[in-house]
This record gives sequence, C-alpha cells and structure tokens, in this order.
Amino acid sequence: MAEDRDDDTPLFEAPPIAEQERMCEAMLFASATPLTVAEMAARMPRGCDPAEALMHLRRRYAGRGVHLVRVGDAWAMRTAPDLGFLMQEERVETRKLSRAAIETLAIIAYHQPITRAEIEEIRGVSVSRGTVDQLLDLDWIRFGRRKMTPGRPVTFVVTQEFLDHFGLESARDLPGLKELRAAGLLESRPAPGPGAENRDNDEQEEGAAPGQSELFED
Amino acid sequence: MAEDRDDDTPLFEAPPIAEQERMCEAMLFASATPLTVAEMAARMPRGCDPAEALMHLRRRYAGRGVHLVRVGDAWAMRTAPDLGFLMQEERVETRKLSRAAIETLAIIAYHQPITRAEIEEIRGVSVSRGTVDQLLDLDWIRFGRRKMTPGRPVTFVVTQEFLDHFGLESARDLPGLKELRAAGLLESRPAPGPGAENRDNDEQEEGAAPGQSELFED
Amino acid sequence: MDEDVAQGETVTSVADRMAAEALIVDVDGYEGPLDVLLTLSRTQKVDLRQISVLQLAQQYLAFVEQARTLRIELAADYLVMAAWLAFLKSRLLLPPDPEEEGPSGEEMAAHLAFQLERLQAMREAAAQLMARDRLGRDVFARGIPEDVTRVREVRYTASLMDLMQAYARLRTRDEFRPYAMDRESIYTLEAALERLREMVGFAGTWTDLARYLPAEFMADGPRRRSATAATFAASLELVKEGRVEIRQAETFAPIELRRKE
Repeated sequence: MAEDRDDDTPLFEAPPIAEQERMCEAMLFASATPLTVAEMAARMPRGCDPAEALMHLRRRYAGRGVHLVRVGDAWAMRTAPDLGFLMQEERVETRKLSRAAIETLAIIAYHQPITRAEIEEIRGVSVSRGTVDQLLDLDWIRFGRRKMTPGRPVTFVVTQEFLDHFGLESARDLPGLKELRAAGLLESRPAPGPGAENRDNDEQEEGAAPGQSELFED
Repeated sequence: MAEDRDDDTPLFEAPPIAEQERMCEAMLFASATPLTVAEMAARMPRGCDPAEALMHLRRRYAGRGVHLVRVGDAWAMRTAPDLGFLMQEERVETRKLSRAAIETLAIIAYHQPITRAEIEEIRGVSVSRGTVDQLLDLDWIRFGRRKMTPGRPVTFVVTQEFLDHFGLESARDLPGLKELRAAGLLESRPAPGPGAENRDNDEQEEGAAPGQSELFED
Repeated sequence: MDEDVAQGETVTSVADRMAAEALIVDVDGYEGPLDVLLTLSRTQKVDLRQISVLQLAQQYLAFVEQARTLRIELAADYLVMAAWLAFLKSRLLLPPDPEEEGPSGEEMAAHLAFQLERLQAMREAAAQLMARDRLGRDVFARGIPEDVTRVREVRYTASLMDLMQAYARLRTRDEFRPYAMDRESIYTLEAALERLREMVGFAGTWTDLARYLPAEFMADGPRRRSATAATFAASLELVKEGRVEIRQAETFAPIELRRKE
C-alpha cells in the first residue's frame, strides 16, 4: 500500500481524508472562535492534513444553509448571508426580572385570582403600575374576573404563557410552603416575639402570616 | 400551475423543500439550544413544512462530523460522539454528582412522574433537600403535575435539558427501559403488611400542605 | 502505678474510639438499610430472584447486633428495618397460623426481594445513564451561536427558582418584621374627640356612650375596645370643657352622655 513512503511517514497511517473532513467539521462547529489550520492540526491525529480536508468541506457546504468561510487566517462556519432574515429572533437581550416584578408575579401565581390591594397587603408596599404593566406585557398575567366585594376590583391571574415559561402544567403544581421549606427555600422558623402567640398554631406551621388567609377566604 | 388549489392555500407558494432544508440547517446551526418545529415554522416564510425539511436534513447529516438530533419535541445540531476527543478545549467541567443525586435522577427518569415519597420508597432512605435542589439547579428535573392522592403531593419529571444532556430523543429511549418494564420493576407495588400503612402516612405528611391546596381551590 | 493504669485506659479508649469511628464511617457509607441489605445479598452469590430472604434477614440482624456491641449509633430507619426483619423471620420460621391476620411470610419476603431487585435495577440504570455520551463532555453544541444584528428585543426572564425564592422571602419576611403598632385597629383620641364634638350637639337626652362608636369599629373585639376607650376618654375631655354631662347608674352600667345646656 505504501511502497513509496519516505522517512517522514509517521508510524501510524493518518485517517482517511473523509474522516479528517468530519473532524474539521465538528471542530469548526463546536469551537467558540475561528480556528487556524495549525490549531486544527494540533488537535487532530498525527499525519492529518486539515488544509486539504477544509477544501473538501468547503465544497460540500457550497450552496447549503451554512458556509465555510475564511476569517483572517482562520476558518469558521457561518450561516448563508441570504438566510440572515431567519436569525432575527436570535438577537434577544435577556434581562432578569426586577425583584418587585418577580415578587408580584409569585403572589399572583400562588393566590390567584387576586386584586391589586391584596397584592399590596402581602408585599407590604404598593405595587407600581409599571410592574403590573410589565407582567401584562410579558403575557405572564392577565385580568381575571372582578371580585364581588365593594368597588368590584379587577383581579389578576397567570396565563398559559406563564406556565409554559416556568415549565409548569398548572399553577396548582407550584410547590406549597411545606415543600418550599423541604427544598431549603424557607429556612426560617417564626421568630418568637410579640404577636406570635396570637397566631393560630397551624398557620404558624405553614409560615402563613395571620390576616393573609382571611384575605383569601371567599 | 395550481389548478386544484383549495381555499386554504396561502397567497404565495411556499419555498421549495430544498430551500426549506437550507433554512432549517441555518437556524439549527446558529442556535446552541434545541428548537421546536413550531419555533422554526414561526421564523420561516408562510406555508413551510419544517418537519419534512428536517427529515431530509437528518439524512444529509447522517455519518457526518455533526448530527441532527431529536431532543423531546425539539431538534438540535450536535457533534458526533466519536469525535469528542477533538473538543478538549470546549469541554465543560460539570460538578460531580453524589451517588444519591445520580440514583435519584435515574429513579425520576424511569418512574416519572414520581413523588418524593415514592423516590424514598425505592431508595429505602430519605431524599435530602440538597439532592433535589441540585437536580433542579441543573435544569434536569422540574415539577410535574400533582398526584391525585391524599395530600396531592407534587411530582418530579425530567426536562428537555436532561434529554439533551444525555443524548436521548425522549424519555422512552432511556437505556433498558423496556426490559425494566417487562420485568415489572417500574410498577409501584405496595408493601404488604403493617409496614404499608406507615408508608401511606409518610406520603400524606410529605405532600400535604393543607393551607396551600386550599388556596388553589376555585 | 496509678498513672500507668490511667494511661493504659486512655490508650484503650482511644483505640476503641478509633475502631468505633471506623465503623461509624463504614455505616455512613451505606445509603440506608436497603443499601445494606443489597450489599449483604451479594455474599449469597445468586441471582437476586433466587435470594434467601431468611438468610438475608439473619445477616442483617447480625449486622445491627454487631453495630450495637460496638456502640455504634444506628439511625432509626436501620432499627425499624431490623424490627421488620425480625418479624419476617418469625413468620418464615413458624408454621402459618390460619387465624392470623395480615400477609404471609412469603408475601413479605417476596416484596423485600422485589425492593432489592428494583433498587439494584435503578443503580444499574443510573450507571448506564451516566455512561452515555453527554453534552459538553462527549458531544458538543454550537460554539458560536450566531447573533445577527437586526432585531433587538429585550426579553425578561426569571426561573422557577427565582419565583419560589421570591415567594418564600415574602412569606417569611413577616416573621422577622420589627415590632410595630398596627395602626389600623387603633381608634385615636383625636378621631374620637372630633366625632363626639360633632355628634354631641344633637344629644339633648341621656344617650349611651356606645351609640357614639363608629360603625366600622364595631365588628371585631380589639377594634371595638380601642374605639370604646378613645370615645370614653374623649367624653371626659368634653366634660372638662363643660360641654357635656356624664353619668353611670352603677358599676358596669352603661355610661350615658347629655349635652350641657
């Protein structure tokens, strides 16, 4: 097979060129930066010739949705320029929801349907209009039925989009306080002090503030 | 050209399937996370059928350095497993999982949806909160539907990230699942005798958060 | 002499303690009683389906007994299992009593064998799972997720963990709230004075003080008491100002007010 080998021939046969092409393809796909021929050669088994493999690869991807392109003296895979319109959604800036928003959302999820006044009662501070608007904008909450109390205030409930985002099948699947405690999210025990004795024992166990449950009795 | 069109036909002809294949290729190449057919369809011109285009694409990448893989109801491009040795630099060191965490993960995957009490029944030991926390943190498990048993305990199920991480198309493709099922090892068999009642009580205590479930009653 | 003895004792107790500690560590190495049983069952060198549960029960009881003689503190669930196995052993050894309620020894043994087989199966499944080609270790995702510079959308995200932590924070915050007077249930003297000044002008005849209490404070005890106290104090203030007269027929009888002409 290798009659005319010269002295530089490595001890082991280099992998077939088709295999080298696969290797270059995988490296260029997974690498976070464009790779030079030398960098690829350093990672591949001895005797490989990435430069030649790249020529094969370039031909294979000609006209495809992804191209092999040269970036300076390195190589990279890029989506075909004519398909740029498909990548519009890729440019998304993600930001963490503010503390006020996440708290408001949590209260709505756990107590829905709930009025703004009731949310404020639980949070202990007023709920800004921007916070509610943001949650409405995100399609995570919507208006529910009006409450049959004086003033007939509107209520808020969570949406299907909310359930999808948080990977829940229904709001009922949210873990309860006991489960939150078991998961280490509710470590504290009620602090002994004024007011504590008045609490219903069961409620104390649940971590519920008095008064709160009253709010939710219909 | 289009004599037998019916009323549902869109105004514009959908692009040829080869073109749709290019589009899917570009989108999947550009994304590090799996995309669902619906997500792809939303970005493609109207009338496209990404599901069919994906079948073509999958065949095209068979045996290449990069594969098209199915992850739950989504699709992703991933490097071929036999070329992992080339990607030393891209390797991410994952936290070492405890034996308890690994076992708990396997039990959830094979028995999902499963409650904490059921996991404990199988392992014969209580599940520490750190274990569940760690798996939730990794996004490998999430909360499923509550069980319709006394106390309505929450259940755990595995996620798309879990499937993606372990290269599974769906939870049905777990190794040895069929054999385990045939051997009856995935059935929940109540313990006979006096031990049984104790277990039931445990479960009740475990999942019950009476105040909480009341909150969710309409 | 004494010193020697004392020293000798220390040495043995240290050695004892170290031996005991080694065993505690060993017990800690087990993931519960089922794990111990599974480990013990391996000494039988048979398929788990053919295992002798009786023999296994004896081995486990010996294990617990040994732990006890070495003064190793076993967790409660180890002892519960020991009690259950002792019960099972008696059921397996004694001829079945047709009068007796409950499952037979064979049923209990079969269930234990099932539990062991299931745990073993889950261990093997876990090992197979962890040995798969894994993302980020054997298989890799796109290294340069492409960003195309066109639409710039801000997307707000939050994880389920964030949500639950926020809720947990809210529900525990009250427990640490510094003590403060709950102003809502307090009816102030100023409010009572203002109300009484307006109303007392119409009171030409003796009127029960309770009739002056504001309606919204009548509903529950603490609020009614606060309103009563404030209104009584206000009425005394008006007496002092010479605007009303006040009387009470006897102890605990109603207190009555009348405008002073």
